[in-house]
Amino acid sequence: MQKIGVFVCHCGTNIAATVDVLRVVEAAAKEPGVVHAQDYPYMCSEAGQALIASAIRDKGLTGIVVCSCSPRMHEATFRKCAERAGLNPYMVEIANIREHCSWIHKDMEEATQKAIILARAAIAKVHLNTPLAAGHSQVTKRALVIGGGIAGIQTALDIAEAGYPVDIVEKNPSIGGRMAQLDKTFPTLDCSACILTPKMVEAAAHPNIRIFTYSEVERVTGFVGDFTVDIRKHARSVDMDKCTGCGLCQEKCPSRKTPDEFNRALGTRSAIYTPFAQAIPNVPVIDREHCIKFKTGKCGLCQTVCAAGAIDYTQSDEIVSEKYGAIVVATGFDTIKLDRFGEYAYDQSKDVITSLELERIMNAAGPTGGHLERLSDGRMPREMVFIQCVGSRCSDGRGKSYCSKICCMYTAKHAMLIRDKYPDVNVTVFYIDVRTPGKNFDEFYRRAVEQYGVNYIKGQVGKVAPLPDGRLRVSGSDLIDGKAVEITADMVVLATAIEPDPSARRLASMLTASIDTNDFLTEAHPKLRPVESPTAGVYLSGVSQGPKDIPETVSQAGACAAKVIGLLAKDRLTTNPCTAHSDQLLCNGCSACANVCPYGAISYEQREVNDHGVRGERRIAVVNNALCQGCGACTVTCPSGAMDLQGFSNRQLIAEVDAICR
Amino acid sequence: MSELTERIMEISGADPRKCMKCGKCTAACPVAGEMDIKPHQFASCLAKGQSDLLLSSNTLHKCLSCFACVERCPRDVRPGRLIDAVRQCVVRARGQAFLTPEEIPELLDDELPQQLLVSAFRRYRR
Amino acid sequence: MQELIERAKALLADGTVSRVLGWRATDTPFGPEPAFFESGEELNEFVYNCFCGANLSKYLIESSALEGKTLAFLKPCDTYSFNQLCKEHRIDRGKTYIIGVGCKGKITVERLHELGIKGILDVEDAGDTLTVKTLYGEKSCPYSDAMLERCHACKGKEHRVADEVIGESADTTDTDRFAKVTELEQMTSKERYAFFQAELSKCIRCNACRNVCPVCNCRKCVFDGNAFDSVQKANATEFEEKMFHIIRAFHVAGRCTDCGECSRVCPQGIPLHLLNRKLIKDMDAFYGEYQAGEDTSTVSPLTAYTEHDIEPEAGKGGNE
Amino acid sequence: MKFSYYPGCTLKNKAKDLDRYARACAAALGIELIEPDDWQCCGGVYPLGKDEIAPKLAAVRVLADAAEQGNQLVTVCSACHHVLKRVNDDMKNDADTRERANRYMDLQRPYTGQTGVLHLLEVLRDRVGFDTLKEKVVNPLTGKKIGAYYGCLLLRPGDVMTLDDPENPRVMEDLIRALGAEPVVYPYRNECCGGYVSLGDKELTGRMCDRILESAVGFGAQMLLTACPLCMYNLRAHSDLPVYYFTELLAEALGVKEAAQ
Amino acid sequence: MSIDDRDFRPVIAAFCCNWCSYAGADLAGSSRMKYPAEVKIIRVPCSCRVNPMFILRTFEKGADGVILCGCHPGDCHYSTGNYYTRRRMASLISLMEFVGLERGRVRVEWVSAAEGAKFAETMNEFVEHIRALGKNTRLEDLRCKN
Repeated sequence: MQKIGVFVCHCGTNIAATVDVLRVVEAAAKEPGVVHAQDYPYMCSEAGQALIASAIRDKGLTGIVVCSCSPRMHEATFRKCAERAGLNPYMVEIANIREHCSWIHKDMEEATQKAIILARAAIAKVHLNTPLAAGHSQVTKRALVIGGGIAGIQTALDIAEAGYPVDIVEKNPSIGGRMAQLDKTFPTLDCSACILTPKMVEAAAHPNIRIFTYSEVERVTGFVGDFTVDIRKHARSVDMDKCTGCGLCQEKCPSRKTPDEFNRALGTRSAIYTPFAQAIPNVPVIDREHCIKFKTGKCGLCQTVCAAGAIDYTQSDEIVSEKYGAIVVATGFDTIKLDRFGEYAYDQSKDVITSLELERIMNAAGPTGGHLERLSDGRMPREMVFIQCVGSRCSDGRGKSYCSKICCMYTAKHAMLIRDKYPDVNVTVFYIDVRTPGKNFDEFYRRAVEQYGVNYIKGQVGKVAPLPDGRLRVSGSDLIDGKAVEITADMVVLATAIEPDPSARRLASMLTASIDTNDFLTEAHPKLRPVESPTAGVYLSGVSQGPKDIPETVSQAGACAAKVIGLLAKDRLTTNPCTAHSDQLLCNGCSACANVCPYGAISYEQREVNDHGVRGERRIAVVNNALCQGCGACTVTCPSGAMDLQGFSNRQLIAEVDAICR
Repeated sequence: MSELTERIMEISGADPRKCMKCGKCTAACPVAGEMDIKPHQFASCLAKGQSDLLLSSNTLHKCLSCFACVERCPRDVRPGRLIDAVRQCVVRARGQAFLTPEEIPELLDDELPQQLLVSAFRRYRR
Repeated sequence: MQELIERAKALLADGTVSRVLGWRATDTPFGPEPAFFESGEELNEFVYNCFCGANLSKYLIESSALEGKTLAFLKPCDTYSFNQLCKEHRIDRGKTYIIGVGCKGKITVERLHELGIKGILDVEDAGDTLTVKTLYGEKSCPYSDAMLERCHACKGKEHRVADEVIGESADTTDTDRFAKVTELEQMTSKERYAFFQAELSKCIRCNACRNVCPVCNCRKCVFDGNAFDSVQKANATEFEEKMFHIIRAFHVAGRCTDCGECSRVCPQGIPLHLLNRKLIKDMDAFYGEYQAGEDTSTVSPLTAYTEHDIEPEAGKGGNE
Repeated sequence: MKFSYYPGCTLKNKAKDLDRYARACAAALGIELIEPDDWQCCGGVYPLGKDEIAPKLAAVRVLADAAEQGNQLVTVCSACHHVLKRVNDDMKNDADTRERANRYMDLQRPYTGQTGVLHLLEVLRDRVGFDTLKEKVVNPLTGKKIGAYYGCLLLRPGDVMTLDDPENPRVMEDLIRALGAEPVVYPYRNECCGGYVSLGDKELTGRMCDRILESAVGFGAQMLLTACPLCMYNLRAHSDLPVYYFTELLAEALGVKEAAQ
Repeated sequence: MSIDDRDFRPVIAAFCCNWCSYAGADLAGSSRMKYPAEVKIIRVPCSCRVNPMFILRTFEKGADGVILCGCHPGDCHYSTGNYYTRRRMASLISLMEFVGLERGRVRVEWVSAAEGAKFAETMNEFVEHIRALGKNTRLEDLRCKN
């Protein structure tokens, strides 16, 4: 019989306000095997833990139940506490009487009754707990960063600086990401390229950093400290070692009509191309879909002009398999498609553009050479209208329910830059709210209004109607005046909602990292563990976790790097001992369990088994504890009940069921 | 919440508390200029529980039920439904009709389609 | 039958096999039972007739552990169970020699009783009809009227596996095997409850179903151990029987070949196969047709998945 | 192809053209339209109140009748189409409406929204196909620049009507193209014409129609096309531009116009 | 109607996977959403850990409803666990209905760690449904009543 101690936490008033803690203590004390029961205001505090430790020592407890907050919060705390007091940490069970009880119920009687039942279930379970010993696993001291934008670059640089090797995988031909597409950055109006390209160069030159561009993650196996990742390097058709980056091939390429992704398809590019002048690596790729050589077999001009002999039409995709201890997701964002917002006429007029397109138009290296002009006729606009929250804060299913966070600030930036450069252009911004939390942010927005005379109208736009003369009639509302207003504009800029890059979903599946309903990766704790995914060894950097601007992205990238460095600095990790094991007396050797094991952790052995004196050779399932992650799929597939899961055994779970139904 | 507000929410099946006060309904409304209380103010009045203000609004009879506001509302508040629900409350309570049967013949012409009459009757009285 | 005996004797004699698994006559003419024969002499007791419904596959589990090969006579439907057991590594194919025997459907004396034929002394198979000698004189009935339930839903005349085949087989399907399941689905939930309560409460927990079922072959049944705190107890309530049968049906789901042995041997006449057929019908509908034992490689639907499987929603078990 | 066909009250009266040409075109395209024996007016407007059951019953009757026949239900009038599709959506997705309507109706079999409601435009696009239609055109309307006028009822609310993109539709433009003419896309084609307000306030509907017409003419339309008798009435009252029912031009292109008259 | 029936408080067990649904329940709690106290949660590593025997056992011991919650298919922490759950439970639910259990006493719902609101909503709905069904007389083991 176990000697069990029960510790009931008040959590200040979080629990005690709705659960009569003393009655829980009383009820628990009456349960069989319980030799000690007490309450304390904050069980997780040092004093609370000291109480637990001394009870373990003084009363020789063999198992403890802590009735407190969610085990996801403090299970580890109490396990460590037990361990320090000489009790096996897996002899600890938590009854979640806060998140699952006191916080969801109002009635004291009801909540107290439920808390007692939850305590009983935990007591019933701990009766069947057995001491478990955690194993150890090695840490591969190398990190993988998926995504080569500012988030990925910064994270990689910080990890590399700490002395660990890092690989960056970027799906585009160059690193740089969205930030490379921006013209200026708020709130200080630095030129985006001027502050980004030095970091790109630094990453490329860093001895600890390897960059795989034009590459994608194909497969991930393994677990924290020991991931194996297959990276598909798409065929570049250009030999990276030979290419000198002279650019002659791009100049001579006769296929020039491909929409230029980097310029948001506002211009065109050649089939052999580098996305932008400062690309890293400065080695072009051949877009085989549009290359005449690949389409018809005729051409080969680039090969002819390449003095270095770097063009290689025979290259094929290459899979690189590499081991990593930690993986960082920094896959960034894209703007949403506007096909469900026909009222803004984005598909009906060339002069209705997204803000990201405006960035390219304003950029000296962009399709208009940095000159503000209408894409329909090249004329300078006189009247510009910016529309905020296009697809953001939209809960009707057409857009995104969240605030995209960056639009208020970049719109103020755009308005300011335009008014500064072209004082004759009238700028009107339709807004619902102007959101400027951040250092010097509100001051920045106010400057746009007070110093640059940007006309802010509180109200949303209901329709943008192209007029026969090529202008655009913007019908909006002015909520301060309480009326509908109309502005005839030359150009309309939509602050389009941002969404996680579409690759995030597939990647999250491969990493078994969870994503939320909007496809943003979920953090392990929204406040306390914001850069870690709930999946050990997977970390989050940049907008893949949620909308954020550049200063915030860079801070988060640093935080993420710190977490990765913390992991890589360890020589070994303790493994989860809650793994499956097979009872050789019960095992039929039928292979059903191996069929469902996602980790390939189950193999079969011919083994001589002594079954109550009868010896015989049997085919027996054997679990590799280093590979098993403890999901339990095998235990249910096993018809004979030979397969069981430590820590969540059949009998433990049934004991909980019985306690709840009692 | 007043009984009237509650009834309006029940009849409309729309929730004015979802409104984030962006004004897109008014911006999208082709007859907003004619209305004494604009569509966005409808949602706002209801959310504040000032539904009685709405009972005498001309908006009840100006709204065309063209659903532009319903289609474009980013928060699924469906202002057109709210307006119609207020109108329903008015006609149900007093049997009040915007047009009386006596007034109608002089408004008719030869080309007028049945559909117009039927719709107008449905809208203007019960 | 003589041909089977001769062939078995020859294979024993030339050392190809060390024993023969077949049917032996018992004191009743209607109940030949499975038996191992180790010599030509013993084989004189071998029988194969219209009463040899018993599925021999399961006995090959025990003989797989013995020295030498075992010759087994399998009817077409038995070969499905055989394959399933090979798939589960319970039978070593290399230690078997399979002779597929012809089958035109097997009969049971219980069916004759149900037909109102009493005092049966002997039954003579006269092709399409049966001649039954009774205390009250000679009677006859169509062969198919006396057939086992499972033969009306025959899996076909092909042997899925055999080293050689002796004799002709016929496909005796003349009903939709899911007809009864569909009929139950059409009933109200309450009616179905009453039906199963009435049927399952007849269970005396004799374990005949479990013992005969080819895929119920666990070294130790979960109902005999305490891994789930479910030690075998006397049947205290009908619920327990229901639980036993539901769990049993679930444990064999995706593995059950629908051989019908469970219902055939049930001394209480409980139509246990209905539970298995419901599971088979559902799995066929949800994940595409699957026949356990058709081969030795396809995995069961319950240990496979696709990304777009149907959701586990209410309403698929039958009317409310 | 066989459908139940609901003409609606206006088509038996002021909008006879819309109906007559629709029938002729359907026949020419091998579509069988079966008019139920005794239908009632759908009510003209969809009752927005969640608790209004009685005004929906006429529509439910027609829908249930089509279900009994095992047919999908086709309409050509925008207003009828709007009412039928939305009531059907309620019968399918709103348990309260479904339950109460069925209680009132006392049908042989309960009606649960199983009838597919189609506008003739949808039939042309999805069932006949504009490519097939194009092949059947004998008098292509070559050289005509036609603006499609959708109005409000045909498209909105988009999630229920599902006829086309409610903000940037193209089904009528594709039809115009299939008939050999040139579609004129203009942004006000989905803005309301003023509807029944014209009964009391002709000035207001005038202003609304003016904006639509100004936009259409500005982009080069020589004539307008509509599916709604009320839009037709309002537009004609305020425009010099000829306005046609889409079925009339369709009949003309298919060479069945004369016969229909 | 007996006194018990009038004041019927069902016994409901909710098996929740540690990574998504249990966390979703935590989120419902920390967001102070309300759902009935009848729901008692049992933590399992993955929905695929839930043996049909547990579910039957729960009924045997007098539960009136059992709900199993896991990550959304495709988002399983263990990649594939809930795919198996989905198949097993589809068959189990159908079989339970087949032998006469009322519709909806066993339910499966996918709730992610971010869906606190969905968790609370699901539980409210489920308890409501079980209350409407009434006591589980069809599968309860009578011996367990004192």
